[in-house]
Amino acid sequence: MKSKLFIILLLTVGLVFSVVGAASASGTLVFGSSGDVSGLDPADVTDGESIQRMDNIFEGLVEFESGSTLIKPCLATSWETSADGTEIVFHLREGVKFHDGTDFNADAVVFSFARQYDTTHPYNQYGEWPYWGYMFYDVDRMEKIDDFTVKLVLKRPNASIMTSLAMFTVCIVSPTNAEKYKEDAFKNPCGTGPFKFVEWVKDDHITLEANENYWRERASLDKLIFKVISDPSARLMALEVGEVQGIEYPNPADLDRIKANKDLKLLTEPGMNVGYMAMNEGYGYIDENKNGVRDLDSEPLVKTPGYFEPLTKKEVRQAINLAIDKQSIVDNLYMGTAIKAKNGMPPFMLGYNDAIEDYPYDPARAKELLAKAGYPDGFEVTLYVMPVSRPYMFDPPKIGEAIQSYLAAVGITVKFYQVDWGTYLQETMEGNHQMCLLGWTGDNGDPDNFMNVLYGANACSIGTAGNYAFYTNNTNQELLSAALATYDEEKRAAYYKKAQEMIHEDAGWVYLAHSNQNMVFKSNVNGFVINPTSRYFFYPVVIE
Amino acid sequence: MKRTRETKTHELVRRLKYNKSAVFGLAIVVILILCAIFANYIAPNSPTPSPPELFKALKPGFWSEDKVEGMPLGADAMGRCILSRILYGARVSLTAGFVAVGIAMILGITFGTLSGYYGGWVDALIMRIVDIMFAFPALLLAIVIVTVLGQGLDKAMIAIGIVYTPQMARIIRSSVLYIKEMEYIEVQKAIGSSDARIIFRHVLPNSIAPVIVYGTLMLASAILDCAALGFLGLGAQPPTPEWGAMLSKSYSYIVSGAWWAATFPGIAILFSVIGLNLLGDGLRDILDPRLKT
Amino acid sequence: MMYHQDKARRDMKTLLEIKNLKTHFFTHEGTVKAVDGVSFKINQGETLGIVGESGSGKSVTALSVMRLIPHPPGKIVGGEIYFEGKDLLKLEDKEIRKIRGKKISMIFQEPMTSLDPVFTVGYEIGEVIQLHQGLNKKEARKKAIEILKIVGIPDVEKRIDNYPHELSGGMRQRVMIAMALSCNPTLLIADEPTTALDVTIQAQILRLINELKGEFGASVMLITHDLGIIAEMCDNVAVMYAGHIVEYTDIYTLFNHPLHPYTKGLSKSIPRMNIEVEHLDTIPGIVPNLLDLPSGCPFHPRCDFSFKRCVEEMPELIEIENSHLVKCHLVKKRIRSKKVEWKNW
Amino acid sequence: MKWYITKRLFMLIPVLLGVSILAFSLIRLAPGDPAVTIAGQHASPQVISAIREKYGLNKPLTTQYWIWLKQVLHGDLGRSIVSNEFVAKEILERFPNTIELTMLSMFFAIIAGCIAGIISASRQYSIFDYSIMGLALFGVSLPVFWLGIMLMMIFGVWLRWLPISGRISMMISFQRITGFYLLDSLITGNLAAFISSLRYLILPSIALSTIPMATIARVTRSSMLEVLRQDFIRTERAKGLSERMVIYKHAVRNAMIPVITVIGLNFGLLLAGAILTETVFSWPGIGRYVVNGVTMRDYPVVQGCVLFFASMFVIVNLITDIVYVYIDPRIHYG
Amino acid sequence: MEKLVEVKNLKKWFWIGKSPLGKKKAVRAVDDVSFYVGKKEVLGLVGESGCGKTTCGKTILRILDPTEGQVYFNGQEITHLRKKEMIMVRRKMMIIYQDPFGSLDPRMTIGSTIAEPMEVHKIGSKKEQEERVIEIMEKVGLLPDQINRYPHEFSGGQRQRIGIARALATGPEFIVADECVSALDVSIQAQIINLLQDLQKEFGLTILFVAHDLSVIKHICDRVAVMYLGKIVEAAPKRELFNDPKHPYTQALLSAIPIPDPKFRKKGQILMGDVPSPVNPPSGCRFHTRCSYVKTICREEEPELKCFENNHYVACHLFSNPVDTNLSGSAR
Repeated sequence: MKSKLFIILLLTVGLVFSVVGAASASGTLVFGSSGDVSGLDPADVTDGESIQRMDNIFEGLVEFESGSTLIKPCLATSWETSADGTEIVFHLREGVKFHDGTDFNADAVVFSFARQYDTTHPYNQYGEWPYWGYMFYDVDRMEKIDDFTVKLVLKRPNASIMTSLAMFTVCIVSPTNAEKYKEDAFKNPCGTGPFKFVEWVKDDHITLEANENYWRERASLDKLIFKVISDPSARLMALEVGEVQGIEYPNPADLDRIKANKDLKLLTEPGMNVGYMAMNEGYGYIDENKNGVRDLDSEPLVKTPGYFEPLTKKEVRQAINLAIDKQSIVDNLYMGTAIKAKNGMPPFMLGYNDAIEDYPYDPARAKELLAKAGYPDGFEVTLYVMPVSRPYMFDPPKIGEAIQSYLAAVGITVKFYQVDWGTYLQETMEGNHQMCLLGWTGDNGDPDNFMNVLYGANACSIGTAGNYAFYTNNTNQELLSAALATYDEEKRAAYYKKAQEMIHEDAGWVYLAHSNQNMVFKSNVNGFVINPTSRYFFYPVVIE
Repeated sequence: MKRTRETKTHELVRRLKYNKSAVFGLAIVVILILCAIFANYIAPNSPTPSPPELFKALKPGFWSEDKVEGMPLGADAMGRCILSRILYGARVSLTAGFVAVGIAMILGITFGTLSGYYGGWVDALIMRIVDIMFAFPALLLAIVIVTVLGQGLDKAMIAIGIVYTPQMARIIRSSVLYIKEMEYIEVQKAIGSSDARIIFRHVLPNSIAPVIVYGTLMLASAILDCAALGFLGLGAQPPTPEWGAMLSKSYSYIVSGAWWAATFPGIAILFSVIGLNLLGDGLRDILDPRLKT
Repeated sequence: MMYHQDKARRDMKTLLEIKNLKTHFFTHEGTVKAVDGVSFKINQGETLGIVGESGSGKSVTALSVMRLIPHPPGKIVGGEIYFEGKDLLKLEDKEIRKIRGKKISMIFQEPMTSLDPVFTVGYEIGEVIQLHQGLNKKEARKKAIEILKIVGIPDVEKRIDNYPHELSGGMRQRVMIAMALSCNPTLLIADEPTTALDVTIQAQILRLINELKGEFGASVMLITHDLGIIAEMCDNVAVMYAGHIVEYTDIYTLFNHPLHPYTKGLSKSIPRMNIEVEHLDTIPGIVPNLLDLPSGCPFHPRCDFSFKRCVEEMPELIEIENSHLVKCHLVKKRIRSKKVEWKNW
Repeated sequence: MKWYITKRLFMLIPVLLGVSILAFSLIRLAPGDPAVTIAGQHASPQVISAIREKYGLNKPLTTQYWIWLKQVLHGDLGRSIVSNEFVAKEILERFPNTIELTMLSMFFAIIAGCIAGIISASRQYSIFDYSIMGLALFGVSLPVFWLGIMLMMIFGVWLRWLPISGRISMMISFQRITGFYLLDSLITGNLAAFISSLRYLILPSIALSTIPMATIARVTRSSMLEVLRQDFIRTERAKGLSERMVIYKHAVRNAMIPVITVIGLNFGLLLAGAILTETVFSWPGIGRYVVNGVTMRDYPVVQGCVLFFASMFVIVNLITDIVYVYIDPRIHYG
Repeated sequence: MEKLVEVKNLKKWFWIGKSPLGKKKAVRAVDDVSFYVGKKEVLGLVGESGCGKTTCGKTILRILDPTEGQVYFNGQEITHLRKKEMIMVRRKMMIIYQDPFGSLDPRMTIGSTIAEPMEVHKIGSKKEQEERVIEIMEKVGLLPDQINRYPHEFSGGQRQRIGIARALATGPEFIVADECVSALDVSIQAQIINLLQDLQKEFGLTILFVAHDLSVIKHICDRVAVMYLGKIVEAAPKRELFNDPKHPYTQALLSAIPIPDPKFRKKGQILMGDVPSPVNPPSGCRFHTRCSYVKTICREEEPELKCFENNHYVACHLFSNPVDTNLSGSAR
């Protein structure tokens, strides 16, 4: 009896400690991601986490070619643009069904668009629709022509509208689903994509499963799970022991180890991103008509909640730029997985101004400037520190601490403020911060998607801001608008270069780095392609 | 009696000598206090160098070929000397502990004495409040208080002080209840001493033993709880070299092989708490056998 | 009459014989010689009283017989204890356990704390019966009821399932006695059995012990500080002082012709119901600290008759007449007598 | 007995009321409009005004308290500011994980702690005693979060024996019924899920049980020594009982009485430890939930967790009180 | 004889069972007791444990507040005096305790312990107080150079001397000696008894001597009152009581005491049973449950304390012919 018990005990212990665990035979891919999503409505999110889930659930009228920013048909089979460039007619794909069984048709398309721009739309109240203001302010309306034909009407010609249409913001959602869940629709996403939503366990994981009725071939994966493992090392551990089959943002300190491991493969691509620290210059506007543009007459500048006297002074902002040794941060904290940034967009993009000379690391000069601005003894300032790692910023708390130490050297005391990612975005959009760490990954590869979204005065609207320094320079905005209105690339480049100079001089941002995108997969996972836009499409992925 | 006369202090010292573990505990505590006082003399580096020496980030200490000079215990993720941060951390932790326990003592002694000495509705009221506070795990209560007060080391100290107050109040109360029943207190009533005189001249001096004993033990848990709050990011904020906060910043690097950043601050906490526990246990054995549980 | 009693006793068989027992406690402060060379014996059917002040070593002597000295710090460092011919100190633990509670049983001073609070009295008594008599639970319970009736517990059927805290002090002491007698012991050690009780209850318990002693034919070793109880209960008395027996004699001699100055002083210093005096005689000084005993005779600092030799030399226990032993230099000086030879006794 | 339990239950009322007052005041003390706080940040003005109406936020505080209390008794703890989800629902989803973790840890702690304490006491001053008590001293002095990290480092990172974060392997399809993983996997006969969830449970529960284990060992030992010094132990020995009987029958039962109090109190320690352990091991329980709640200033979440933890603790103390009655016959008087 | 302390219908009940649901129950520790202590008299108050004798003593000193009844000191009613007024009385009455360990503050030197009552009552200057302390210490047999020592450095008997010295410091008229020799060893007990007797004579003290040991009471007291379950059952001058105990309880008590002389071995009646609980005392005469002479009336009616010849008071239905019926009611 006793010996039997002992054997059973031994067996249990053996089983429990067996490293093998459950074999990953099935078509399940668990992806270790750094943070949880803020919501699952494609039109109502801005963070990569949420977008990357939705890329697999939803589809838009058009989509990007894999690994590039070229457009190809998706839910629209073809389209025609009117001569003046203000009307585009889309012919929709027939026989597509949403995950809930609803038919995809013109009504669904109109619904997905109209709820964002039409304030009288019954579903308008359930979202903030933050991207609409950035990218689609030129859209007037979407009209149904017949069941499978729609017409997009623009207020004025916009060269980048087709790439914008490949964005998640205008993915088509199921109207019946939205009706069913109303304000909770964001928790119950329903699209036409290759994967269906199964469950979202907050702070833990999101499970998707293959859409059996997908209009293309069914995905190779049966199940796709996004598991939140916020700690990069724990994430790598989980990959190494086979808990997950792929991870994002590995700890740069671990890259050598990853390369040495035959069981793993490292994917690296230059990132279309920028990581920065923004300093709140103090003023924004309230976009009352929600047109995404600051109407100079009716929408005056008001103090942001995070208004902080010293940061309103250019000398101070320049001093802060001078006080931080970016090279050291890039070398030691990014560990060489990034290049030092001096401008607000990556160097390979159109209009990048390489002539600009970056602020050097010069604490002495910084102190002088501070004294000149009237703060010889420095001041205390609050820094919003991101709780999650992003492609453009690895381990923000560490970078925050580095900045804290550098600024301490010139007499500025930095206090940290940390909240969860969703709230973080919310609060920074509202301008609650004095300084914040943030960054940007391009959506469509157009410089406008950096310059206008991040640095334009129109993006200073309190509550939906993208310009986190609240750099409200209208001259600059005019340059950016002009760049968008013309199709002449040289002209555009010139406008952007000029704008970058102004931005550099104003010093509202400390640009830290443009980092490479690093992803690690088990070596038996094939087919994943890193996109410049940092969007994750798992449809082509195969586990062998 | 032929034996030489022995005062209480002599007796205490003699009994302390027999209690080896208490002596050991005392030694640790003394070392800890010395570290705290002289941190700026003995620490090889600044705990928060500014500008930072990022190039030293996560470099190992004396045990490795790759060691970073002048940092015997290696460097943390920010390239700061772990040993120096631990030494300065002693200052932070001890201060936090003493302040928290001090708050608990002042409040606890006041309420405990009132409750125990006067009894009746005063006692009932205070004890009900104590019961309610006891319905929360200490750390949770501290967290709740921090939620209201806001994060930071100063707030954490206050929170822990408040959290420990009911415990101290109960100890004092039971001690007062016990002493109150002693005949030498009854004599005071027979003589006609005033309540204040009885409390300050007789009751409190005789409650010193449990106060010292539990104060010491409480100091140990205050340091632990303070570190716990720091670990959760609710206590000391960066770049304060607080042991718990150091841990929370460093433990993600153990996978990358930088075990030292997470190991040493923990050992510092462990040893200071062991020291205080040993000392407290020893003092309990020596001062007041009645307190043994 | 005295003579006859003595004669009768001499013919009785010796039950317990203690020779030169030494029990010391080793503490941080030093060695406490709680019992330091004690010798006496108890015959079958006899009641021996051991009397002395606190710290004189009475209880330690009793516990040594039971081998219940807590170790550490206590230890029996020397001597022999012969019980029914066997030296108890040489027995294995297993063997001594067969004697404890069966042949030798003990009643303690504090009836309030001497019973396990979480078991019923029936269980407690049943346990010892089961252990030593091999009876099953049911039989043991029956036996327990019987014995509880004998010790005079009213309403036994109900009381047997009571917990100790539900009984009064007197009742608890009765339960203790019942437990002690349940296996018909040949020696009953009663360590201050009535000190914690009121006089009226004390009288009840003392009478009970006396009655049962006759009924069960046991010898009794009665430890007390109260000379009244000694007078009431005992045949022979040993007077202890600071770990030594200073006088050993029969009860009548003790009260009529005590020889040791301590015994004399003791009996004069108690207020008596039967005699009225204006002023009590007192023994000066205080009971000595066992850690710091005076040299020579431990009583010499308090003795009115002490002389040089008392300070220097420990007196021997000598037999003055039949069964009257005294440990005092004075006595030796006055009455020349031989040293006790236990074997000739 | 019945009366005793009723009495204890009645004595809970003021404590629970006090707890609720404390939880209630949390939101009022916190900065911001309580209506927005309760409704959640994403709520529309209509919802907010409905909340204001529902909770009577313009009425006096006492009225507000009663209204709020009624809502709580109906299971309405408001919505999380961050997730906009009902707090009660989120707590309900997470508490099985916390219960599983704490109960398993408590079980380990009681068994191992008591045995170690008893053996230690029965062999006082032996090598075994010294080593157990030395370990126990370490145990009570350990910061639980550091212990968790060290376990992770040794068994997870270096030896690769056990997983270091999460509740169950993501590779395993698993059907939730009660929310208790071990139980559910047994019900569904899913051995792989059972083993996997057990594997995930081991490190956190070792980390969590160490401190109460050490405390219980220490208390058991000193309680045993205390009992062994008592008069009745001498009586039992005088009866001729073997040392085994004396210790395991008489001493242990008596010694357990204070130990039970300590176990009850330690449960509080355990819950506090769970907050830390769950954070270290990314355990999807209430502890991590409340920490997130605090960092995000998600007051309704903190409030809900406070109520949850306090009620758990109160219930455990009630159970302790009831266990007393079975162990200590004297309690009838109390 | 002139009365120094007079007690009338004194009651002291302790409330137990404080639960919100349960009914309040009272321990009737002292239940309607009347007696007096004459000037320079030693009155022995004797009874078994729990009979209320100690409570009675403490209630007289107002260490405990009486539930009902009055206490007169020197003709002044002190039961309702306020704190400030009471202080003047307190210096005239003191207490000596049983436990020589518990009654001294372990953290005070014996000098300050003895001086404490003087400090409280602001008698004399610091120096005068010190002189007085040394004087008293010599009186009670302590060496003046021990003045700065702490209680733990003394033996039990010496501590009892310190307690006595403290009680004498303010020059009191009345002392309650609460079992003050019970905890001492026999040889030490005699020393303390003698000391008390000497001091009583020297200072003309009035003493209420509370004890359970009848032989000590007999030795030291002038008059004796016997208590049973919160009541006085018999009170008489010493010889009268010991030679002619009337109440069956007193008789039983006397016969229960073992006499240290084998010639006096008892063969007589022994009182059976236990003392009933003071929470729920028996109806009628409280002794009836154990009395061998019990009659029907004993169960129903409570006997009054009546005075017989030779100042001998008895509360028993067996004796129904008091000498002076006028005194009944508030017997003394």
